[in-house]
Amino acid sequence: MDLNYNDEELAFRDEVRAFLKDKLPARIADKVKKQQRLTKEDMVEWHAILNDRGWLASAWPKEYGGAAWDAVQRNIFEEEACRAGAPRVVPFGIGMLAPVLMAFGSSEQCDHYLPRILDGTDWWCQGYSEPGAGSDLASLKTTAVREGDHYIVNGQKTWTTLGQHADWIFCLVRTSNEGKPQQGISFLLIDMATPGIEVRPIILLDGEHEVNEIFFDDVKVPVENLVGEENKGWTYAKYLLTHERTGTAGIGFSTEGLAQLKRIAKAQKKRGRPLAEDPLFAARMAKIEIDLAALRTTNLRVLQDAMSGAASPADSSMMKVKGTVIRQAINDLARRALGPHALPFVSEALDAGYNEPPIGPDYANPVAADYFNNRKLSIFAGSNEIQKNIISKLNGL
Amino acid sequence: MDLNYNDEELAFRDEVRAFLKDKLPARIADKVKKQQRLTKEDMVEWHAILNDRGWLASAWPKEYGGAAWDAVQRNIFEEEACRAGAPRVVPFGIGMLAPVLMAFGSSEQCDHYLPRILDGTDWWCQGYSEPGAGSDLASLKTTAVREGDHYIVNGQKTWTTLGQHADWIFCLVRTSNEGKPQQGISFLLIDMATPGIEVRPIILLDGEHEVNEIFFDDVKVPVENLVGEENKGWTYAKYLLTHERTGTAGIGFSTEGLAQLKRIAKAQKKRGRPLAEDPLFAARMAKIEIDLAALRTTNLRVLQDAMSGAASPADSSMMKVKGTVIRQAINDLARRALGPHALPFVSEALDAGYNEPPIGPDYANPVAADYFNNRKLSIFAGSNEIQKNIISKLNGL
Amino acid sequence: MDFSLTDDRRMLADMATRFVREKYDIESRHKFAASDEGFSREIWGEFAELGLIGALFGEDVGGFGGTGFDLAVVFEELGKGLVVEPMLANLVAGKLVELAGSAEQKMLLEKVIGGETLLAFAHSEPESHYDLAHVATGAEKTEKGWRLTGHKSAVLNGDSADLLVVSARVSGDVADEEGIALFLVNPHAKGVAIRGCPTVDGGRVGDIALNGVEVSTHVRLGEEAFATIEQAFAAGIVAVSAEALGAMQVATEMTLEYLKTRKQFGVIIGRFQVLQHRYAEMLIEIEQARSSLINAAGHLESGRELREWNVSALKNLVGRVGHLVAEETIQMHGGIGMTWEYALPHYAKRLTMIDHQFGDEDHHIERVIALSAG
Amino acid sequence: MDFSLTDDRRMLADMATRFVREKYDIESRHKFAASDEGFSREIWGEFAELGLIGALFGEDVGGFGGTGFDLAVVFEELGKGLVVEPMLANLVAGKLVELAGSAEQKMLLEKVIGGETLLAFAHSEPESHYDLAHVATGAEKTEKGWRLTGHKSAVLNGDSADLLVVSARVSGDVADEEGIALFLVNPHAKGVAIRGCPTVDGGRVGDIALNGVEVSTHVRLGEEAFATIEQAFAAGIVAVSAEALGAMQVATEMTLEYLKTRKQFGVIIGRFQVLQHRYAEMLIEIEQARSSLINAAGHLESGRELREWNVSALKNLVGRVGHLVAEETIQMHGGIGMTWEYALPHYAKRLTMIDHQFGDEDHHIERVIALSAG
Repeated sequence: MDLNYNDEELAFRDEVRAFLKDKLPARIADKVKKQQRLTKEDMVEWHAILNDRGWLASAWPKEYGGAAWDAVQRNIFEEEACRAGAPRVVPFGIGMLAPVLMAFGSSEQCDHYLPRILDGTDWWCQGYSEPGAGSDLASLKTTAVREGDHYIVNGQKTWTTLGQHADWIFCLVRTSNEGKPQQGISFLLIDMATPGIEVRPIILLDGEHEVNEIFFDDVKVPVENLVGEENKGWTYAKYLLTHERTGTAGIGFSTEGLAQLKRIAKAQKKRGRPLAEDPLFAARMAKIEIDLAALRTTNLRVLQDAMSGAASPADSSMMKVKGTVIRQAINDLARRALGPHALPFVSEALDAGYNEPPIGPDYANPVAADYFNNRKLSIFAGSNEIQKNIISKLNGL
Repeated sequence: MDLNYNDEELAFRDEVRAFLKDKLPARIADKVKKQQRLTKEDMVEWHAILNDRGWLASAWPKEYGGAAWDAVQRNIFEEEACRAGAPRVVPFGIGMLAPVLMAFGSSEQCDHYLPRILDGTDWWCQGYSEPGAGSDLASLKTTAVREGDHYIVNGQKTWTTLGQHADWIFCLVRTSNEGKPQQGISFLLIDMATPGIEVRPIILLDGEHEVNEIFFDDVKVPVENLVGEENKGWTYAKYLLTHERTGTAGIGFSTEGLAQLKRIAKAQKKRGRPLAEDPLFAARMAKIEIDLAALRTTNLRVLQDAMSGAASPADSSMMKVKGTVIRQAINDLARRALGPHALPFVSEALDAGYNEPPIGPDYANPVAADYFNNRKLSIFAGSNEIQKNIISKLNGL
Repeated sequence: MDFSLTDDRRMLADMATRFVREKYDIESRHKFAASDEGFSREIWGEFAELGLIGALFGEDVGGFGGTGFDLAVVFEELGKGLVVEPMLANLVAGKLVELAGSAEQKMLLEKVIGGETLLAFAHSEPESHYDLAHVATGAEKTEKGWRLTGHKSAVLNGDSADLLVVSARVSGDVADEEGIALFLVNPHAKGVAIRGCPTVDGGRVGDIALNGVEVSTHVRLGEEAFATIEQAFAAGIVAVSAEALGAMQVATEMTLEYLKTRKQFGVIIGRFQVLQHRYAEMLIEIEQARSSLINAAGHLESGRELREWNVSALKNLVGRVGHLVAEETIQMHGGIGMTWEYALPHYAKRLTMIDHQFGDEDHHIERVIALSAG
Repeated sequence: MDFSLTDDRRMLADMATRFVREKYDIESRHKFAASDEGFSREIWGEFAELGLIGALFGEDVGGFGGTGFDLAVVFEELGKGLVVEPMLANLVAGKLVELAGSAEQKMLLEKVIGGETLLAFAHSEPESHYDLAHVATGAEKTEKGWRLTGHKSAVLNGDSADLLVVSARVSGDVADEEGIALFLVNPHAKGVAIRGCPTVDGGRVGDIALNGVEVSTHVRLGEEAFATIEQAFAAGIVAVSAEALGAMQVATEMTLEYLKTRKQFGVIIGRFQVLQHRYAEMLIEIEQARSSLINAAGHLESGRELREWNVSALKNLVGRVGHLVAEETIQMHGGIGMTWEYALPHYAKRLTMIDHQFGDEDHHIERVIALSAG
């Protein structure tokens, strides 16, 4: 057993570090570190920089323009990118649609869509959840009825993250009501510019617009936009869940969050001493740091198992649960650390270019809102309750 | 609203205090305070002292020789008795069988059995649980088949607390297999001296013998030992659960346990200072003290509601859950407080008359064993899981 | 021992309940919160008329209540409606006047009770965290009175007050309990600069700079102020904890309703045992919070040690239970519990932020420890 | 980065697994525990023969292992069998000799590895709680050597050792890190009085009085001993945590089996979602404990700060997870989990008491804080 990166891995890490130091725009990193809002342009700019280096699609095979990194390399990149304050790569096209296209799409679909994902022509969003089908995805009701060369799509998707920026959406739609609910689902690519599509913002509890409802009213979708076979969409969607394990645990985010928490706890004073020295608060922080150090190793173990094919399907559920619990606990402590300064919240101050002096310490403004926003982590992407169901089921319960 | 006892209640408390000071044998109180084993004789002696004063059967009506105290009085007695180190009144005859006899037994049964409970002639034990019927009592399998003037009882009871001392056992037995499982159960009184009964000890994880298995092999029980009607036993057993609310929360035990914990935490040293001054340990203790102060008030509220008939059936479940969680947490902290001294355990030192000098501090020996033993609190008397089922059911879930 | 409400308090509670139910739906609340001052002057006037403000103060200053149970009854109902009007700010600042003011200064409370004058207590500072005795703001003796210089932060409704009660140090070191004084300060006085700002839970705070503000001798409230502040905060804690209790009840009732109607996998989610047990655990803890509130409200008029132990025990427990209820009710709702449009998350936000007012659970566990040792 | 075991270690693990499975059923274990010495000399001899004791020490003292991962592999298997033989006591005492002993003193380890000599480390004292530096026992210089006086308590297997390693203070105050010395002491020497006693989890400890025990100069182990003790304890923590991991696995496997077979209300109890989720939560935490063990084992040979941070992180985590697993596995079993006859509660007891060895979770969270600040 060896806990340390080997020479090859260390060299790769240095390469990533040098690249980030060189190419990550300071303006963008500054926003990320200050937890300010990123614009669509910020994200597109960063994608382009990564794509120039051939690193945007880190997991894609080289033939499609990917970096073909293994799980450990992707993990190193994630850790370093988080540390440097790089924005997260928007995953919908790169990480979610592309693997499905490569595995189940036609070569025409791959040739057409994959380059456009890389060069930023198409911004994709994900059309899975519906108002009545959250954790229980198979009960989805959006229908696609074949009429000649087209499907006519009717229904409603929800929780569509960054859908307000999207050019295209990949959707799970119902093409049949026969058999089990899972059996009548198809995987469809839809141009957001098609008539009959309406995007309505959902404002979250912290006042942010990051998710949307999308309404489909007799939307005509050419049949060649079907991925794979009709009524097999459930299989393709499931494939994703087992395909992508890196990052489930959010180690990079937690590591950065913990570093930020420590800065706050050092800066905040309690009876004239840094809050970080308060026994109860220090114990709360240390507990999380201990948990995170363990989870980092669990994550690496799972990655190594995944590379050797020995991973259990329960692993990603475990990582999801513990990873989100830790991230949320870090958010919770950061909020607690602020004391009375957690209260003031100026939404406009989250935009770059806001020039008023801060109310309270300059790091304070986003913290409580961020805590509330990240309550989503244990709900979205398969709630933690669903993950525990999965774990117990895989153990024969 | 008034948090304080009124004058009448205060006078009663003083009367109880004076009685305990005067009549509780120091030898017995000393054992209780040192968490030593009580013999059957100790318990019988204390019962006799209480009975002399007319206080043994605190909840019974006066006509049967009871004290006819209301819930607040019983609560005051429990608090004071715990504080003084009085043994708990063994509940099986006084608190469990007697209310059932008074409500559903014949006058002959009342006249015969109740005085014998008071004067100590009969020691009763409870025959409810079976190996396959713990929390799910209705699935019990011990049968009583009518043959002429007798029932012939076959089967096995378990978890029979203090059954090794018992002269009599009250049993739930199956007299019919028709209808719902609850419908074929009868309530039967059985003389432990009857041929065909075997008592086998169950040793608990701390090495103590307090519960037993009881085997019935063609045991002949006269039909006049049936309480109430045949096949109505479930109703009688259920009656008990709603009848007796005082003490579910174990406030007296927790109060004494907390006082003992504080003594330990003051005596134990950490870096030369009392452990009670350690910030993390002090916080653990304070949290429990806060919870207990709240539960004490919840308990009084429930008692008052019970007296005015406004209590919800969910109340006793809530008190059971929180009360046992607090008691167990106090045991847990006492164990933690001892540090390395929690390890040594000399079982013989739990008997009065053991004369070796203690290994470690004189309060240390029973503490860890007591922690383990009291894990039963969340399992017995309707596990905490069952109680939560009940609470959610009563809320319409 | 008697845990039933008096008839007067029952009526008070009923009145507040009715008001919240009839006039204070969540949309109105958001509208009030989003307005310039962060609340409705009209509603405030109605509170005065109904006597809800008067219920916070004793008869000798023109109120008709002011005991712990009066506060508990009123604020529990306010909590159910997530009321944003500055009741808490005026309770605490008003208590200071009631406790320490001269007969003349107390006259002020008639206008407070009548809804004409709004007060706020400018006490917390950038480095005070939750330490009551931390006052760096200085009061320098001048010929005509005092000159105040310092920085007050996160002052509840400090941007809309007609009169500020300002704590400042006349002697001693920054964290000494001795040497703290209270002054009534006109927010429009020269040298006072106030920046208002919304809070994450729908309230308002003011950031207040005091740049050599000259005040006259007669605006000082009493003498040594620490004990007064502690006592006013005790009232504030009982009030804000009752508000939390009200919010918890609504949050759990909404959750129960949701559990009974929402389906997943073809089943009402309330059938899932995990949610049932977690719901039961919330209920148990909420009963604990109510009992703790009764303990503290009942001891608000007791001597310092008994009062403060119970008050800190309450705030610690409400901090813990509020956190549990906030996180669990959102989680049990899933996505819908994350949306602005739905009422629940606003209750969860308020419950969470209550832990940031008058000291959080860690602050108060330390106080309980100190008071138990004493 | 490579998390797979080397072939040697795999073989070691397999051997230990087989031994425990074939020779160490729970009845035998209870029998050994109940014997006078609290373990079986015969089993001890087999451990020596199989090389399990040798695996704890380095090649230069006649062993063939001794790294963090060697300890982890061996003790995890011992934990699965609740082995009561004095492996832990001999590991820690032996490490002290390995780390600080002279060439001559180290020769002793050959006999330890061969199973002929048993060691114990007499360090803990009535008032030391978990403080490593707390040594009140005094070592007074005499003409021929040293005179030891003091009281050692809860010394693991201190009643059966052939040779004691005793810590005593040659200078400084009772809690100073400097001034601590180690001595090899014959338990039968004049002035040594040992009372053996069972522990609540099936082990043995000795209470050792040292009444002016005369020892010669050459029995002192090294010079300043604090760093040595810290390092030996680090090995002890890795070992006992691995033992805990083994016990956790058996306890959860037994629980899983029970959940799959026990019926209530006509249903296999493993169908109850509450138990499913609580079981899943245990599994997650056990994976965390394993990762933390890997971290600490992998850093046992690192520099002090890295080693001690990871070791204390491990002990804290194992304290928390062990507590969870002990309480939850009993609770999920219900009554049967409370009985002596059933194996489970003995695992739970051992898991609980491991938190009382080498410092509990609170002790180690404080160390992590101190080491993080450093």
